[in-house]
Amino acid sequence: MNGFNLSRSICTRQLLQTKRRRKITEFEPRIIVFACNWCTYAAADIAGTSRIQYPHNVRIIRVMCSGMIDPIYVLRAFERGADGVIVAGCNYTDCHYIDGPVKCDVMFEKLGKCIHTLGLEDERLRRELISTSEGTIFAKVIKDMVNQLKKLGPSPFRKKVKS
Amino acid sequence: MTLEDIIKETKTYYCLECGKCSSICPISRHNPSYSPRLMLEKALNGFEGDLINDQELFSCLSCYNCLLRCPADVDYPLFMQKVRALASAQGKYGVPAHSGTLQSLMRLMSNPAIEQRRLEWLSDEYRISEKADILFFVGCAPYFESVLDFKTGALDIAKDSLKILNALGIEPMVLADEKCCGHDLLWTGDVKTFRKLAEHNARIIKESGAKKIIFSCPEGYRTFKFDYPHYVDLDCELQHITEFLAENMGKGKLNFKEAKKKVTYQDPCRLGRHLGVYEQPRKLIEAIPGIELTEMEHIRDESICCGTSAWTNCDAYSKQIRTERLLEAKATGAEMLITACPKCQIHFKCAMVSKGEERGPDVEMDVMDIVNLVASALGDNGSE
Amino acid sequence: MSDVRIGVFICHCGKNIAGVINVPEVTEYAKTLPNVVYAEHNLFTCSADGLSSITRKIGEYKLSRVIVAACTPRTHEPLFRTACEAAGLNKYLFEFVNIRDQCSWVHMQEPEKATGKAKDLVRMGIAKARLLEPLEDVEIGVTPACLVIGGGVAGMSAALNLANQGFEIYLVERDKELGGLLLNLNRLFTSDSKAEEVIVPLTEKVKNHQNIKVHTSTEVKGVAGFIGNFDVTLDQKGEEKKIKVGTIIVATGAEVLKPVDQYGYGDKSNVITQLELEERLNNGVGDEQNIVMINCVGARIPERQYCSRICCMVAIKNAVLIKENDPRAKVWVLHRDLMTYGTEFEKYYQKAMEKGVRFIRYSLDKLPEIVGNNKVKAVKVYHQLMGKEIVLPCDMLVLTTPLIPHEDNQDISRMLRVSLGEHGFFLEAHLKLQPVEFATDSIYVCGCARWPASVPETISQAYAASAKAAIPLRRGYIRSEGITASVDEDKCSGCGICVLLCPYNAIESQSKDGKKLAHITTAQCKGCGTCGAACPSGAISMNHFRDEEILAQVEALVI
Amino acid sequence: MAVNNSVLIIGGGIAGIQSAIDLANMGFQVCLVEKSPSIGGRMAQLDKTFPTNDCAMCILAPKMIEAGRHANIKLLTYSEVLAVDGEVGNFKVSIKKKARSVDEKKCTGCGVCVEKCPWKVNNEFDLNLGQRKAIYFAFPQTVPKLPVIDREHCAYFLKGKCRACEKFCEAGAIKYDQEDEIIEVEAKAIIVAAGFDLYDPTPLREYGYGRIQNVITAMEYERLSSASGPTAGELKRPSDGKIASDIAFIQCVGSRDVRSNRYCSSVCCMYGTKEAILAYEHQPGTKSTIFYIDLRAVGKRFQEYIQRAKDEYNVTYIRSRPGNIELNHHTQNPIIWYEDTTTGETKSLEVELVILCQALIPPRDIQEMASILSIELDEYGFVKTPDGLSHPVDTTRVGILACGCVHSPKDIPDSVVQASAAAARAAEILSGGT
Repeated sequence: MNGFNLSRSICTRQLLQTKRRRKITEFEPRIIVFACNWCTYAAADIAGTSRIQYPHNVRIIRVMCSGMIDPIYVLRAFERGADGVIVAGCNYTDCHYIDGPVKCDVMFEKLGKCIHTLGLEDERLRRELISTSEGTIFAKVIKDMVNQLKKLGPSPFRKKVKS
Repeated sequence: MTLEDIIKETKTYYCLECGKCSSICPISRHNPSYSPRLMLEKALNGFEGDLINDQELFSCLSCYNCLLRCPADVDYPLFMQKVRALASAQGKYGVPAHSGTLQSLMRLMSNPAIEQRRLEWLSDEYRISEKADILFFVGCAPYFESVLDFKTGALDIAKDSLKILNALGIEPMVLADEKCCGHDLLWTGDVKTFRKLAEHNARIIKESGAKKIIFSCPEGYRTFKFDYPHYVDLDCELQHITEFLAENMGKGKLNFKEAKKKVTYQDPCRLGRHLGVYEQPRKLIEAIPGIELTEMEHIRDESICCGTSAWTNCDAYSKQIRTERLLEAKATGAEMLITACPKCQIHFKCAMVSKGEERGPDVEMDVMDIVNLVASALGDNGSE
Repeated sequence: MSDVRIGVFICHCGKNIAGVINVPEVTEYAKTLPNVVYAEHNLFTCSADGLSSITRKIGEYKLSRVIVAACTPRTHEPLFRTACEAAGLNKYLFEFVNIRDQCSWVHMQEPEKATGKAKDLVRMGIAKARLLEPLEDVEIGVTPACLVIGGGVAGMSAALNLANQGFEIYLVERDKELGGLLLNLNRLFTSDSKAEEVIVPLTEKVKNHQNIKVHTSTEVKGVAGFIGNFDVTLDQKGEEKKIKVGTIIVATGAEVLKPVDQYGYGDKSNVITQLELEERLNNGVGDEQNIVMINCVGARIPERQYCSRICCMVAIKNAVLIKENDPRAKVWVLHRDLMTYGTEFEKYYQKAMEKGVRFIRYSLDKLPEIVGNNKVKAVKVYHQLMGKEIVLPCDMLVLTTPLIPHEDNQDISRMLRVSLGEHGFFLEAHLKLQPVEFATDSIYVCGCARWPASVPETISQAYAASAKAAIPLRRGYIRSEGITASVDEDKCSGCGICVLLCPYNAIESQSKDGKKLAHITTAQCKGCGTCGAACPSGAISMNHFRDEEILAQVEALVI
Repeated sequence: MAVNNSVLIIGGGIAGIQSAIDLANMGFQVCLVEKSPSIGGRMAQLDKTFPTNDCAMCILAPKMIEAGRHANIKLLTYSEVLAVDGEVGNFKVSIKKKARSVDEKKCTGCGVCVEKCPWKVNNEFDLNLGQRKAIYFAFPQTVPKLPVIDREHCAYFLKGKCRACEKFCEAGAIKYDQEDEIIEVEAKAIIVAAGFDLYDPTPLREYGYGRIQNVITAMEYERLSSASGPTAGELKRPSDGKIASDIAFIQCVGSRDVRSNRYCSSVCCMYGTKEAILAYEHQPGTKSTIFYIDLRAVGKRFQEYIQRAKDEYNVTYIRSRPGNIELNHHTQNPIIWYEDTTTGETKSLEVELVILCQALIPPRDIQEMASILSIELDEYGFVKTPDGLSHPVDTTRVGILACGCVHSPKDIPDSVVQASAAAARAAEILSGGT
């Protein structure tokens, strides 16, 4: 009897372990969103108040304006193993600081080139204009990005970080 | 009276187009295409022709369901009454029941030349007076018996009414040349004849010196109370016999013998929703020892009409309405359905008679007027 | 940094958060993180006891940083900051973590994942909090004067109210005379009193008020300066005038849509708008016997989805006036829904029905059609219930058109740095609770500039705006947040890039002991941080969002 | 509290709170009188607000607390105005402060008393759908955070025994012998922000409220839908606790009807839509049908909200006013009879739950209040404005202003606007104008 119990418990343990392993192997991309306080961050809140469901993989970092986003923020995110980064803010018309998005675009264009040269897939870096009421759009963007990244697999830098 | 005047008088212009009237109209329930609101819309948008030529113009039961529920204060029944007058002026009368015999009788009656023999049923079993304060208005009962091909029991209502009044020691007047109150003509638009009848009745009642008129028929009562004032002046106290009895049961010597029966009660549209008499009939029924009153699902101001009014447009839908009502009555487990209006009784009985042909659901059940019930329960000393 | 003592407060928000996220688990997790000396969770951290708990715990545990993980900083940050201040902790040592709007509410189906995410967010918040620095709010004096843009009933009511409170008002009107849209109106619902009975006395009071300086035929050309202290340039027929004000009320109203090429407007002589009808009624003319009105012309359509709120009443009022003037006249109002909301309007609608005005419903998929060549002779409208077309004789067709925003709202919004909403009306700070305020302090909006409104509603909003304006004017100061950029003069190379970039001209190059250095006028800085991002020598940092602070959050992404 | 330069505000709902905060921020002294134990008013009972779906408490709570903490605002909750003498510039007001049976100075609001109290009573804040204790907080975020003993249900006051709350209160704040106080207040102006009551649909028998279990009112629905409500936010229908997935809303219940109130209640079309959207959010797929006469969506973003309800939240609008509601005895489902007003056909619709969008009516004690303040009311019982046009927040008595729904039914933004407007008028009066 005892033996039976024992062997049984062993089986279950193994079963559990394989289960766990399977969990680990299932790739969950990590996304960082730099969101401006007035539009995109608010849109994310609206997505919440409207209970629009989207994947959990995203972590939002609030900045006052997309115009204040320094390239280093993005690069560091990749260094630290982010699989994708979204730089998001107001539309050009409704920036709280008049022309933040334009400045952001300038920065982004340069940044994009670097990422490209580094040999990182272009899809891993996105520029989005999402204004206050657009909770649905915010959710949609996240969904797309997650699907894309799941296809792409983990960021090469992420592997580096892990090792 | 023009359509515009009617719209003003009945406050039709208030219509919010909400459709509440249709959704509680007993006709609409069975005939979804019938919409009281549509009638109003036609009027409001000046489609007088369509309105007057609409067969369904005469389908309305003037049951007052819509009037009691209308959020916009539109008097649809009155609207019907008035528009039908317009229609009849152009020879439109809807579809008279019994090939219009009754309407024609009423018109004939209005002829001053004729001398009716409407009291031949009076035997000396009943005590009446030449002169008295109280007048009993017999109504059309004497005619119904001879027109309809089944026992209506209408005349018994008249008889029993006298029996009960006598039992209370009251010997009322009954008028030999009383004429139809005109209710049905008014509601089918024949205002001209209605006026004649009203004037006649008013005149002879004045001459009789009656102070109070008692009706066993709610239609007469309603017509005298609400319609006559617009055409004649007659200053008399009016009461339905149930009101009168409920008031005087205690006095006099109305003592009942035990009558074991389970009954249910049909509020007639006119006695109920029109005149607001709900309690007295119930009080009467419950006063009779051994009688158990079990109510139907729809009672008082939510009661369902017997399906036809003014002897017109008595169609399949009317039949469905009364069939449904009878089933509701049977569902209470009562052995007998008590009504307080000869017409209700006639229509329910009719529904059972005609049951033979197309076998609908079994709606057989005893129907009796409340007056007959009370009379039958009177102790012997009652009719001394 | 070892001396940093962090307290973490995690909110259930009833079930809003706790229904999805395992709050106790997150709390326990927070306790394990460096520098965290205390963590608790509350049913409602924003409730009075939640807040007092924060205040108490700061004392008990000598907390030098406070983190609340709850809803969103956009609504609740000020509240928790005051709780910190109450315990003498600088409010900028508080950090907000959003685990409701951006976590529990958007991952309802996957509680474990949500809980995991909440932990990450808390960890990231803590990482930032370690580096937070105390900041001081700047208190700015307020010029005790108010600029009211727009001399309609809204502007005049606001001006008068503030003037009566003793403040100096500059009332600027683009047109020759005060009065705005009401000048073109005949009578006003629901009292039916003449428009001038409202406008004339109001105008007199305004003109004769010692505290009000009226500038007609004048436009606002430029607005410099910053909250509480605006330098406004007025342009009166070419000649410029400079004024200083502390607050600004936008009361520029709206205009009535001209329904060009609709229902024959423009080419058929007897097709007019309600506004044009008002003028005709004013002059007492009009012998037309059959008048048809069509509501929602250019409103509640895909291109212009909104309902302009007051048009139904305008139509009904004019219909009633026509009937009162000539009871034989026939008036039909073709509508899609009658917006006679409230007590007064519904009663007025009944009055119209009593007077014989007839209402017919039409729907977008079957629009009314006009019959006639150079004049409209009849209007065909499909009656759904009757299932057929009704042909209405028509001597005059009146089109009810919506109020639309002025085109120059764009310019004003740019000048004042306030935003416009979807349809081009001004966008308030919060639709429910800040209806007459802008996101920017000391600038307010009222009347039809914000959204179509009846006269009483407009006056209410005007008073509301003046109440808001009166607050800084009475206080004499505005406290502005410490979240602004600052220059480290040792690092500054004086390149001047920031000077060019700053959207508010808050930065200027100043010579300081021989060096050209960037100098920031803090009160004027709105804290967008662009300068910081652009500064090549890393001399400018955007307080509360310094690179280190943001990078710390990034770093904390993975353990 | 004989403070000069002060304003008395009657009613602690969102309107009263906003007026109070504005005046206080201007530097005036404000006395805010609320008859219930906490400020917050009707808005506190709501789950979400249209058209933003902000959670009502989320945006209200900060304001309640600001009002509760403001140095210039004196809160008198659980208090009623008894008499008003004097005139504009110097009103003398006497206020009855009802006994909470709790010492405000000692109580910490910890809530142990509530926890330990053994006596359960229906909670009127939840429209008696849930229960509270005999000593209670009406809801979690009350301001002030002070419990109150409901003397009609407290065993100590009924039978003279129990005293559990007293036993467990470490602060020793329970005061059974506390008595009502009369407080005299001086004010230069008065703002009436008494809000509204809700129409009780019982008289409209055709709709079966009270007879058919699964016919409920809109406010009952709000409480069911609210996370802090009696069902913790689950939309369980009364008859069997089943979560209704097919529901109907009936508009104009107690409004636009000669038999109840003829006026339009302004907000029902929108809150009905909001509740339908909430139902879908609680249970995706939920089907809602809204019966209306005119769809009155006149505010900012309202039309868009309606469109969204149709497109994304499975909401159907039927232009019709149902005639009556019958009961399917087997399923306990209400059956709605209505006319399809596009065809004139009479139809019936069976749903699992019916919500009656009840009208906003004047506060039930408005007559009394009006006579105390000697102000006039309009034919419906709402506070009357002098000319209905150019003095939107005045009353017929100089120095007494009114704002919010006590004037006529209106939504939250309009109430807030009027609240600030009344504050501005008060400031004008206090500055010597009228």
